[in-house]
Amino acid sequence: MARIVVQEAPFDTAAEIARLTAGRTDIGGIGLFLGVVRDTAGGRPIVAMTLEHYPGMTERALGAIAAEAETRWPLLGCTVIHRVGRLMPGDPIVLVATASAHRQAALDACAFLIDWLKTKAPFWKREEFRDGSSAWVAARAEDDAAAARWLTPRRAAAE
Amino acid sequence: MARIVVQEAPFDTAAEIARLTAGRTDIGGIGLFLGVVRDTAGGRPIVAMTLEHYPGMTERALGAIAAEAETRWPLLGCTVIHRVGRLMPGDPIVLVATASAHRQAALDACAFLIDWLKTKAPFWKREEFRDGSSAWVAARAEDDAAAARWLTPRRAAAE
Amino acid sequence: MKILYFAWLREKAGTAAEEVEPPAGVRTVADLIAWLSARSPGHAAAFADLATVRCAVNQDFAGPETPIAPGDEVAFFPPVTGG
Amino acid sequence: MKILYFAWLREKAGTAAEEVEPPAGVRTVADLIAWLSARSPGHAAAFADLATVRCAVNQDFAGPETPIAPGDEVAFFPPVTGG
Repeated sequence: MARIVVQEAPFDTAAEIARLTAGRTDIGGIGLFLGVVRDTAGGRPIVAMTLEHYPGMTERALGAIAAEAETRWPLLGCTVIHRVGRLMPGDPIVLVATASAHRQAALDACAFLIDWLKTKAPFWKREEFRDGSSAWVAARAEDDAAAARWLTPRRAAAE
Repeated sequence: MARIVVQEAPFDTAAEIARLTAGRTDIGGIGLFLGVVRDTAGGRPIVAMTLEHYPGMTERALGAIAAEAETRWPLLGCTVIHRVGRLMPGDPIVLVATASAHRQAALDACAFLIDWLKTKAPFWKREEFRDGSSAWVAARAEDDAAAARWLTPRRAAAE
Repeated sequence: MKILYFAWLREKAGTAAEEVEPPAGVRTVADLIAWLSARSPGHAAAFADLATVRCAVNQDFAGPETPIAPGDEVAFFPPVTGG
Repeated sequence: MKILYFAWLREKAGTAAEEVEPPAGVRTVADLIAWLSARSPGHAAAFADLATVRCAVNQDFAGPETPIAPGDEVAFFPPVTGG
Protein backbone atom coordinates (compact mmCIF):
# COMPACT_ATOMS: atom_id res chain seq x y z
CA MET A 1 0.00 0.00 0.00
CA ALA A 2 1.62 3.19 -1.17
CA ARG A 3 1.93 6.33 0.94
CA ILE A 4 0.52 9.25 -1.07
CA VAL A 5 0.69 12.81 0.26
CA VAL A 6 -0.17 16.17 -1.33
CA GLN A 7 0.75 19.08 0.91
CA GLU A 8 1.95 22.68 0.99
CA ALA A 9 4.48 22.07 3.75
CA PRO A 10 8.03 20.84 3.12
CA PHE A 11 8.60 17.11 3.58
CA ASP A 12 11.36 15.38 5.53
CA THR A 13 13.24 13.06 3.19
CA ALA A 14 15.12 11.26 5.97
CA ALA A 15 11.91 10.69 7.91
CA GLU A 16 10.27 9.30 4.76
CA ILE A 17 13.13 6.86 4.20
CA ALA A 18 12.96 5.83 7.85
CA ARG A 19 9.21 5.30 7.56
CA LEU A 20 9.66 3.15 4.44
CA THR A 21 12.18 0.88 6.14
CA ALA A 22 10.95 0.94 9.76
CA GLY A 23 11.10 -2.47 11.38
CA ARG A 24 11.95 -4.33 8.18
CA THR A 25 15.06 -6.21 7.17
CA ASP A 26 13.85 -7.63 3.85
CA ILE A 27 14.56 -4.46 1.87
CA GLY A 28 17.74 -4.56 -0.20
CA GLY A 29 17.46 -1.28 -2.07
CA ILE A 30 15.68 2.04 -2.01
CA GLY A 31 15.32 4.15 -5.13
CA LEU A 32 14.59 7.80 -4.56
CA PHE A 33 13.93 10.82 -6.71
CA LEU A 34 13.76 14.32 -5.36
CA GLY A 35 12.50 17.07 -7.64
CA VAL A 36 13.67 20.59 -6.88
CA VAL A 37 12.50 24.00 -8.15
CA ARG A 38 15.15 25.38 -10.52
CA ASP A 39 16.05 29.04 -10.79
CA THR A 40 15.58 29.23 -14.55
CA ALA A 41 12.91 28.23 -17.02
CA GLY A 42 13.76 28.18 -20.72
CA GLY A 43 16.79 30.33 -19.95
CA ARG A 44 14.79 32.96 -18.03
CA PRO A 45 15.44 33.42 -14.32
CA ILE A 46 12.41 32.64 -12.18
CA VAL A 47 11.75 33.93 -8.68
CA ALA A 48 8.98 31.54 -7.67
CA MET A 49 6.73 28.76 -8.89
CA THR A 50 3.14 28.12 -7.88
CA LEU A 51 1.67 24.66 -8.11
CA GLU A 52 -2.07 24.25 -8.58
CA HIS A 53 -3.71 20.84 -8.39
CA TYR A 54 -7.10 19.13 -8.54
CA PRO A 55 -7.85 18.09 -4.95
CA GLY A 56 -9.32 14.63 -4.85
CA MET A 57 -8.32 13.63 -8.36
CA THR A 58 -4.65 14.26 -7.54
CA GLU A 59 -4.56 11.73 -4.71
CA ARG A 60 -6.61 9.33 -6.83
CA ALA A 61 -4.24 9.67 -9.82
CA LEU A 62 -1.13 9.28 -7.65
CA GLY A 63 -2.67 6.23 -6.01
CA ALA A 64 -3.40 4.69 -9.40
CA ILE A 65 0.16 5.36 -10.61
CA ALA A 66 1.59 3.78 -7.45
CA ALA A 67 -0.76 0.80 -7.78
CA GLU A 68 0.45 0.32 -11.36
CA ALA A 69 4.07 0.34 -10.14
CA GLU A 70 3.17 -2.24 -7.51
CA THR A 71 1.78 -4.57 -10.17
CA ARG A 72 4.91 -4.18 -12.31
CA TRP A 73 7.62 -4.56 -9.64
CA PRO A 74 7.83 -6.50 -6.36
CA LEU A 75 7.82 -3.42 -4.16
CA LEU A 76 8.08 -3.57 -0.37
CA GLY A 77 7.18 0.09 -0.01
CA CYS A 78 6.33 3.14 -2.09
CA THR A 79 6.02 6.80 -1.14
CA VAL A 80 4.94 9.71 -3.34
CA ILE A 81 4.81 13.22 -1.84
CA HIS A 82 4.03 16.24 -3.98
CA ARG A 83 3.94 19.79 -2.77
CA VAL A 84 1.48 22.45 -3.94
CA GLY A 85 1.33 26.21 -3.45
CA ARG A 86 4.09 28.76 -3.90
CA LEU A 87 7.67 27.47 -3.92
CA MET A 88 11.05 29.13 -4.35
CA PRO A 89 14.10 28.02 -6.37
CA GLY A 90 15.91 25.35 -4.38
CA ASP A 91 12.72 24.13 -2.69
CA PRO A 92 12.00 20.40 -2.94
CA ILE A 93 8.78 19.86 -4.87
CA VAL A 94 8.32 16.10 -5.22
CA LEU A 95 9.63 12.97 -3.53
CA VAL A 96 9.30 9.48 -4.97
CA ALA A 97 10.76 6.60 -2.98
CA THR A 98 10.53 2.88 -3.65
CA ALA A 99 11.76 -0.09 -1.67
CA SER A 100 12.38 -3.59 -2.95
CA ALA A 101 14.45 -6.66 -2.17
CA HIS A 102 16.64 -5.86 -5.19
CA ARG A 103 18.00 -2.64 -6.58
CA GLN A 104 16.81 -2.95 -10.15
CA ALA A 105 13.15 -3.15 -9.16
CA ALA A 106 13.50 -0.18 -6.81
CA LEU A 107 15.30 1.98 -9.38
CA ASP A 108 13.04 1.08 -12.29
CA ALA A 109 9.88 1.64 -10.24
CA CYS A 110 11.20 5.01 -9.05
CA ALA A 111 11.90 6.15 -12.63
CA PHE A 112 8.51 4.86 -13.75
CA LEU A 113 6.67 6.70 -10.98
CA ILE A 114 8.18 10.10 -11.71
CA ASP A 115 7.73 9.66 -15.47
CA TRP A 116 4.06 8.73 -15.11
CA LEU A 117 3.43 11.34 -12.44
CA LYS A 118 4.70 14.01 -14.84
CA THR A 119 2.07 13.11 -17.44
CA LYS A 120 -0.84 11.60 -15.48
CA ALA A 121 -1.21 13.53 -12.22
CA PRO A 122 -3.23 16.78 -12.29
CA PHE A 123 -0.69 19.40 -11.25
CA TRP A 124 -0.02 22.66 -13.07
CA LYS A 125 2.95 24.97 -12.59
CA ARG A 126 2.95 28.73 -12.98
CA GLU A 127 6.34 30.41 -13.08
CA GLU A 128 6.97 33.97 -11.84
CA PHE A 129 9.72 35.93 -13.54
CA ARG A 130 11.88 38.73 -12.22
CA ASP A 131 9.96 41.40 -14.11
CA GLY A 132 6.74 40.49 -12.28
CA SER A 133 5.21 38.60 -15.19
CA SER A 134 4.20 34.98 -14.88
CA ALA A 135 3.26 32.13 -17.20
CA TRP A 136 1.81 28.66 -17.01
CA VAL A 137 4.36 26.00 -17.85
CA ALA A 138 3.62 24.16 -21.09
CA ALA A 139 3.67 20.37 -21.08
CA ARG A 140 6.83 18.94 -22.58
CA ALA A 141 6.94 16.43 -25.42
CA GLU A 142 9.95 14.85 -23.69
CA ASP A 143 7.78 14.04 -20.68
CA ASP A 144 5.24 12.30 -22.89
CA ALA A 145 8.04 10.34 -24.52
CA ALA A 146 9.52 9.40 -21.14
CA ALA A 147 6.14 8.17 -19.93
CA ALA A 148 5.43 6.31 -23.18
CA ARG A 149 8.55 4.14 -22.89
CA TRP A 150 6.89 2.36 -19.95
CA LEU A 151 3.97 1.20 -22.12
CA THR A 152 6.17 -1.71 -23.24
CA PRO A 153 8.11 -2.86 -20.20
CA ARG A 154 11.77 -3.11 -21.19
CA ARG A 155 13.18 -5.33 -18.52
CA ALA A 156 11.94 -8.06 -16.28
CA ALA A 157 10.93 -6.91 -12.82
CA ALA A 158 13.22 -9.13 -10.77
CA GLU A 159 16.98 -8.87 -10.83
CA MET B 1 34.05 16.73 -8.64
CA ALA B 2 32.45 13.74 -7.00
CA ARG B 3 32.37 13.12 -3.27
CA ILE B 4 33.71 9.61 -2.60
CA VAL B 5 33.74 8.15 0.90
CA VAL B 6 34.59 4.68 2.22
CA GLN B 7 33.92 4.34 5.94
CA GLU B 8 32.82 1.98 8.71
CA ALA B 9 30.47 4.48 10.31
CA PRO B 10 26.85 4.95 9.23
CA PHE B 11 26.19 7.85 6.87
CA ASP B 12 23.51 10.53 7.13
CA THR B 13 21.41 10.48 3.96
CA ALA B 14 19.68 13.80 4.67
CA ALA B 15 23.00 15.50 5.36
CA GLU B 16 24.38 14.12 2.10
CA ILE B 17 21.42 15.46 0.13
CA ALA B 18 21.81 18.83 1.87
CA ARG B 19 25.52 18.85 1.03
CA LEU B 20 24.78 18.07 -2.63
CA THR B 21 22.31 20.93 -2.96
CA ALA B 22 23.80 23.49 -0.53
CA GLY B 23 23.66 27.01 -1.90
CA ARG B 24 22.55 26.02 -5.38
CA THR B 25 19.31 26.62 -7.22
CA ASP B 26 20.26 25.15 -10.61
CA ILE B 27 19.50 21.56 -9.59
CA GLY B 28 16.18 20.21 -10.88
CA GLY B 29 16.43 16.60 -9.77
CA ILE B 30 18.32 14.31 -7.44
CA GLY B 31 18.51 10.59 -8.05
CA LEU B 32 19.40 8.48 -5.05
CA PHE B 33 20.00 4.83 -4.37
CA LEU B 34 20.36 3.42 -0.91
CA GLY B 35 21.55 -0.17 -0.55
CA VAL B 36 20.53 -1.98 2.62
CA VAL B 37 21.71 -5.27 4.16
CA ARG B 38 18.95 -7.87 3.73
CA ASP B 39 18.15 -10.54 6.28
CA THR B 40 18.36 -13.43 3.83
CA ALA B 41 20.83 -14.63 1.23
CA GLY B 42 19.71 -17.25 -1.25
CA GLY B 43 16.80 -18.08 1.04
CA ARG B 44 19.04 -18.55 4.12
CA PRO B 45 18.66 -16.13 7.05
CA ILE B 46 21.80 -14.11 7.71
CA VAL B 47 22.73 -12.48 11.00
CA ALA B 48 25.50 -10.19 9.75
CA MET B 49 27.57 -9.25 6.74
CA THR B 50 31.20 -8.18 6.72
CA LEU B 51 32.55 -6.03 3.93
CA GLU B 52 36.22 -6.20 3.06
CA HIS B 53 37.78 -3.78 0.59
CA TYR B 54 41.09 -2.80 -0.99
CA PRO B 55 42.06 0.49 0.64
CA GLY B 56 43.42 2.89 -1.92
CA MET B 57 42.14 1.04 -4.97
CA THR B 58 38.58 1.32 -3.70
CA GLU B 59 38.60 5.12 -3.61
CA ARG B 60 40.41 5.15 -6.94
CA ALA B 61 37.87 2.82 -8.57
CA LEU B 62 34.91 4.76 -7.16
CA GLY B 63 36.46 8.00 -8.37
CA ALA B 64 36.91 6.56 -11.85
CA ILE B 65 33.29 5.33 -11.93
CA ALA B 66 32.03 8.75 -10.85
CA ALA B 67 34.28 10.48 -13.41
CA GLU B 68 32.81 8.24 -16.10
CA ALA B 69 29.28 9.21 -15.02
CA GLU B 70 30.28 12.88 -15.16
CA THR B 71 31.41 12.49 -18.77
CA ARG B 72 28.17 10.77 -19.74
CA TRP B 73 25.63 13.04 -18.01
CA PRO B 74 25.59 16.76 -17.17
CA LEU B 75 25.84 16.25 -13.41
CA LEU B 76 25.83 19.12 -10.94
CA GLY B 77 26.85 16.86 -8.08
CA CYS B 78 27.67 13.24 -7.34
CA THR B 79 28.15 11.40 -4.04
CA VAL B 80 29.14 7.79 -3.48
CA ILE B 81 29.49 6.47 0.07
CA HIS B 82 30.22 2.82 0.76
CA ARG B 83 30.50 1.27 4.17
CA VAL B 84 32.94 -1.47 5.14
CA GLY B 85 33.24 -3.68 8.20
CA ARG B 86 30.53 -5.68 9.96
CA LEU B 87 26.93 -4.71 9.23
CA MET B 88 23.57 -6.07 10.41
CA PRO B 89 20.38 -6.67 8.42
CA GLY B 90 18.62 -3.35 7.95
CA ASP B 91 21.88 -1.37 8.00
CA PRO B 92 22.46 0.96 5.05
CA ILE B 93 25.53 -0.18 3.12
CA VAL B 94 25.85 2.14 0.12
CA LEU B 95 24.56 5.55 -0.93
CA VAL B 96 24.70 6.88 -4.48
CA ALA B 97 23.28 10.35 -5.11
CA THR B 98 23.36 12.40 -8.30
CA ALA B 99 22.17 15.91 -9.02
CA SER B 100 21.36 17.39 -12.42
CA ALA B 101 19.27 20.12 -13.97
CA HIS B 102 16.91 17.44 -15.29
CA ARG B 103 15.55 14.28 -13.79
CA GLN B 104 16.50 11.84 -16.54
CA ALA B 105 20.21 12.58 -16.27
CA ALA B 106 20.09 12.28 -12.49
CA LEU B 107 18.18 8.99 -12.54
CA ASP B 108 20.22 7.42 -15.33
CA ALA B 109 23.52 8.43 -13.74
CA CYS B 110 22.39 7.03 -10.39
CA ALA B 111 21.48 3.66 -11.95
CA PHE B 112 24.75 3.63 -13.89
CA LEU B 113 26.82 4.33 -10.77
CA ILE B 114 25.37 1.53 -8.70
CA ASP B 115 25.54 -0.94 -11.62
CA TRP B 116 29.20 -0.15 -12.28
CA LEU B 117 30.09 0.00 -8.60
CA LYS B 118 28.75 -3.55 -8.21
CA THR B 119 31.15 -4.90 -10.82
CA LYS B 120 34.14 -2.53 -10.77
CA ALA B 121 34.80 -1.49 -7.17
CA PRO B 122 36.91 -3.82 -5.00
CA PHE B 123 34.52 -4.80 -2.20
CA TRP B 124 33.81 -8.33 -1.01
CA LYS B 125 30.97 -9.48 1.20
CA ARG B 126 31.05 -12.32 3.68
CA GLU B 127 27.71 -13.44 5.07
CA GLU B 128 27.28 -14.93 8.53
CA PHE B 129 24.49 -17.45 9.00
CA ARG B 130 22.49 -18.35 12.09
CA ASP B 131 24.36 -21.61 12.62
CA GLY B 132 27.65 -19.75 13.00
CA SER B 133 28.93 -20.60 9.53
CA SER B 134 29.86 -17.93 7.03
CA ALA B 135 30.56 -17.71 3.32
CA TRP B 136 31.92 -15.24 0.80
CA VAL B 137 29.24 -13.96 -1.53
CA ALA B 138 29.70 -15.08 -5.13
CA ALA B 139 29.53 -12.49 -7.89
CA ARG B 140 26.23 -12.52 -9.74
CA ALA B 141 25.88 -12.86 -13.49
CA GLU B 142 22.94 -10.43 -13.28
CA ASP B 143 25.27 -7.74 -11.97
CA ASP B 144 27.62 -8.22 -14.92
CA ALA B 145 24.65 -7.99 -17.27
CA ALA B 146 23.37 -4.85 -15.55
CA ALA B 147 26.78 -3.21 -15.85
CA ALA B 148 27.22 -4.33 -19.46
CA ARG B 149 24.08 -2.55 -20.62
CA TRP B 150 25.87 0.76 -20.05
CA LEU B 151 28.61 -0.11 -22.55
CA THR B 152 26.30 1.11 -25.31
CA PRO B 153 24.54 4.21 -23.98
CA ARG B 154 20.85 3.81 -24.61
CA ARG B 155 19.56 7.33 -24.27
CA ALA B 156 20.90 10.79 -24.82
CA ALA B 157 22.21 12.47 -21.71
CA ALA B 158 20.03 15.56 -21.80
CA GLU B 159 16.31 15.51 -21.41
CA MET C 1 -23.56 18.95 -13.09
CA LYS C 2 -20.42 20.43 -11.53
CA ILE C 3 -17.85 21.96 -13.88
CA LEU C 4 -14.30 22.67 -12.67
CA TYR C 5 -11.59 24.68 -14.42
CA PHE C 6 -7.89 24.62 -13.61
CA ALA C 7 -4.80 26.67 -14.48
CA TRP C 8 -5.25 28.93 -17.50
CA LEU C 9 -8.65 27.47 -18.33
CA ARG C 10 -9.79 28.75 -14.93
CA GLU C 11 -8.34 32.16 -15.69
CA LYS C 12 -9.92 32.35 -19.15
CA ALA C 13 -13.31 30.99 -18.09
CA GLY C 14 -13.25 33.44 -15.18
CA THR C 15 -14.39 30.82 -12.69
CA ALA C 16 -12.95 27.83 -10.85
CA ALA C 17 -16.23 25.98 -10.50
CA GLU C 18 -19.82 26.31 -11.66
CA GLU C 19 -23.04 24.32 -11.44
CA VAL C 20 -24.75 23.89 -14.81
CA GLU C 21 -27.78 22.05 -16.15
CA PRO C 22 -27.12 21.36 -19.82
CA PRO C 23 -30.09 20.38 -22.00
CA ALA C 24 -30.81 16.72 -22.71
CA GLY C 25 -28.99 16.78 -26.05
CA VAL C 26 -25.64 17.35 -24.33
CA ARG C 27 -24.54 13.73 -23.94
CA THR C 28 -20.74 13.73 -24.29
CA VAL C 29 -17.74 15.78 -23.26
CA ALA C 30 -17.56 17.19 -26.81
CA ASP C 31 -21.24 18.23 -26.60
CA LEU C 32 -20.57 19.84 -23.21
CA ILE C 33 -17.59 21.83 -24.50
CA ALA C 34 -19.66 23.18 -27.38
CA TRP C 35 -22.49 24.12 -25.00
CA LEU C 36 -20.17 25.70 -22.37
CA SER C 37 -18.30 27.68 -25.06
CA ALA C 38 -21.52 29.61 -25.77
CA ARG C 39 -21.90 30.75 -22.15
CA SER C 40 -19.47 33.70 -22.31
CA PRO C 41 -16.54 35.09 -24.32
CA GLY C 42 -14.30 33.80 -21.50
CA HIS C 43 -15.63 30.28 -21.89
CA ALA C 44 -15.17 30.54 -25.66
CA ALA C 45 -11.56 31.62 -25.11
CA ALA C 46 -10.92 28.76 -22.67
CA PHE C 47 -12.05 26.22 -25.26
CA ALA C 48 -10.64 28.00 -28.33
CA ASP C 49 -7.75 25.55 -28.81
CA LEU C 50 -8.96 22.09 -27.91
CA ALA C 51 -5.52 20.59 -28.62
CA THR C 52 -4.41 22.06 -25.28
CA VAL C 53 -7.51 21.11 -23.28
CA ARG C 54 -7.75 17.96 -21.20
CA CYS C 55 -10.82 16.66 -19.39
CA ALA C 56 -11.69 14.43 -16.46
CA VAL C 57 -15.16 13.07 -15.71
CA ASN C 58 -15.65 12.12 -12.07
CA GLN C 59 -11.87 12.47 -11.58
CA ASP C 60 -10.92 10.02 -14.36
CA PHE C 61 -9.28 11.25 -17.55
CA ALA C 62 -11.89 11.44 -20.30
CA GLY C 63 -12.00 12.01 -24.05
CA PRO C 64 -14.44 13.91 -26.32
CA GLU C 65 -16.68 10.84 -26.67
CA THR C 66 -16.90 10.13 -22.94
CA PRO C 67 -20.59 10.21 -21.92
CA ILE C 68 -21.72 12.63 -19.23
CA ALA C 69 -24.77 12.59 -16.99
CA PRO C 70 -26.46 14.84 -14.44
CA GLY C 71 -24.57 14.78 -11.15
CA ASP C 72 -21.19 14.24 -12.83
CA GLU C 73 -18.13 16.28 -11.88
CA VAL C 74 -16.46 17.39 -15.13
CA ALA C 75 -13.08 19.15 -15.03
CA PHE C 76 -11.21 20.97 -17.78
CA PHE C 77 -7.51 21.77 -17.62
CA PRO C 78 -4.33 22.05 -19.70
CA PRO C 79 -1.90 19.12 -20.09
CA VAL C 80 -0.43 18.43 -16.66
CA THR C 81 2.97 19.80 -15.64
CA GLY C 82 3.71 18.44 -12.17
CA GLY C 83 6.73 16.59 -10.88
CA MET D 1 57.19 -6.52 -5.32
CA LYS D 2 54.21 -6.31 -2.98
CA ILE D 3 51.53 -8.99 -3.29
CA LEU D 4 48.08 -8.47 -1.70
CA TYR D 5 45.33 -11.05 -1.24
CA PHE D 6 41.69 -10.29 -0.47
CA ALA D 7 38.61 -12.23 0.65
CA TRP D 8 38.90 -16.00 0.21
CA LEU D 9 42.20 -15.71 -1.66
CA ARG D 10 43.61 -14.15 1.51
CA GLU D 11 42.21 -17.00 3.58
CA LYS D 12 43.55 -19.70 1.25
CA ALA D 13 46.96 -18.09 0.75
CA GLY D 14 47.19 -17.66 4.54
CA THR D 15 48.41 -14.09 4.23
CA ALA D 16 47.02 -10.64 3.41
CA ALA D 17 50.28 -9.22 2.08
CA GLU D 18 53.78 -10.42 1.28
CA GLU D 19 56.94 -8.99 -0.24
CA VAL D 20 58.39 -11.19 -2.97
CA GLU D 21 61.26 -11.03 -5.43
CA PRO D 22 60.32 -13.20 -8.38
CA PRO D 23 63.10 -14.22 -10.78
CA ALA D 24 63.69 -12.26 -14.00
CA GLY D 25 61.63 -14.69 -16.11
CA VAL D 26 58.45 -13.70 -14.28
CA ARG D 27 57.26 -10.92 -16.58
CA THR D 28 53.44 -11.05 -16.58
CA VAL D 29 50.57 -11.60 -14.16
CA ALA D 30 50.21 -15.15 -15.51
CA ASP D 31 53.91 -15.83 -14.87
CA LEU D 32 53.53 -14.43 -11.36
CA ILE D 33 50.54 -16.63 -10.58
CA ALA D 34 52.44 -19.73 -11.69
CA TRP D 35 55.44 -18.72 -9.58
CA LEU D 36 53.37 -17.81 -6.49
CA SER D 37 51.37 -21.07 -6.74
CA ALA D 38 54.57 -23.02 -6.03
CA ARG D 39 55.22 -21.16 -2.75
CA SER D 40 52.87 -23.22 -0.56
CA PRO D 41 49.86 -25.54 -0.72
CA GLY D 42 47.80 -22.54 0.41
CA HIS D 43 49.00 -20.47 -2.52
CA ALA D 44 48.29 -23.36 -4.85
CA ALA D 45 44.76 -23.60 -3.45
CA ALA D 46 44.21 -19.83 -3.83
CA PHE D 47 45.08 -20.04 -7.52
CA ALA D 48 43.51 -23.45 -8.22
CA ASP D 49 40.54 -22.04 -10.14
CA LEU D 50 41.69 -19.04 -12.13
CA ALA D 51 38.19 -18.43 -13.48
CA THR D 52 37.34 -16.95 -10.07
CA VAL D 53 40.55 -14.95 -9.59
CA ARG D 54 40.84 -11.28 -10.49
CA CYS D 55 43.97 -9.16 -10.41
CA ALA D 56 44.99 -5.52 -10.11
CA VAL D 57 48.46 -4.15 -10.84
CA ASN D 58 49.17 -0.87 -9.07
CA GLN D 59 45.45 -0.62 -8.24
CA ASP D 60 44.24 -0.95 -11.84
CA PHE D 61 42.42 -4.06 -13.01
CA ALA D 62 44.83 -6.30 -14.93
CA GLY D 63 44.71 -9.44 -17.06
CA PRO D 64 47.04 -12.45 -17.38
CA GLU D 65 49.15 -10.69 -20.02
CA THR D 66 49.61 -7.49 -18.01
CA PRO D 67 53.36 -6.92 -17.50
CA ILE D 68 54.74 -6.64 -13.98
CA ALA D 69 57.95 -5.07 -12.70
CA PRO D 70 59.88 -4.80 -9.44
CA GLY D 71 58.19 -2.30 -7.12
CA ASP D 72 54.70 -3.05 -8.41
CA GLU D 73 51.75 -3.65 -6.08
CA VAL D 74 49.91 -6.73 -7.37
CA ALA D 75 46.61 -7.74 -5.78
CA PHE D 76 44.62 -10.95 -6.20
CA PHE D 77 40.97 -11.25 -5.25
CA PRO D 78 37.67 -12.86 -6.25
CA PRO D 79 35.13 -11.08 -8.48
CA VAL D 80 33.87 -8.05 -6.56
CA THR D 81 30.58 -8.15 -4.65
CA GLY D 82 30.02 -4.67 -3.21
CA GLY D 83 27.04 -2.39 -3.48
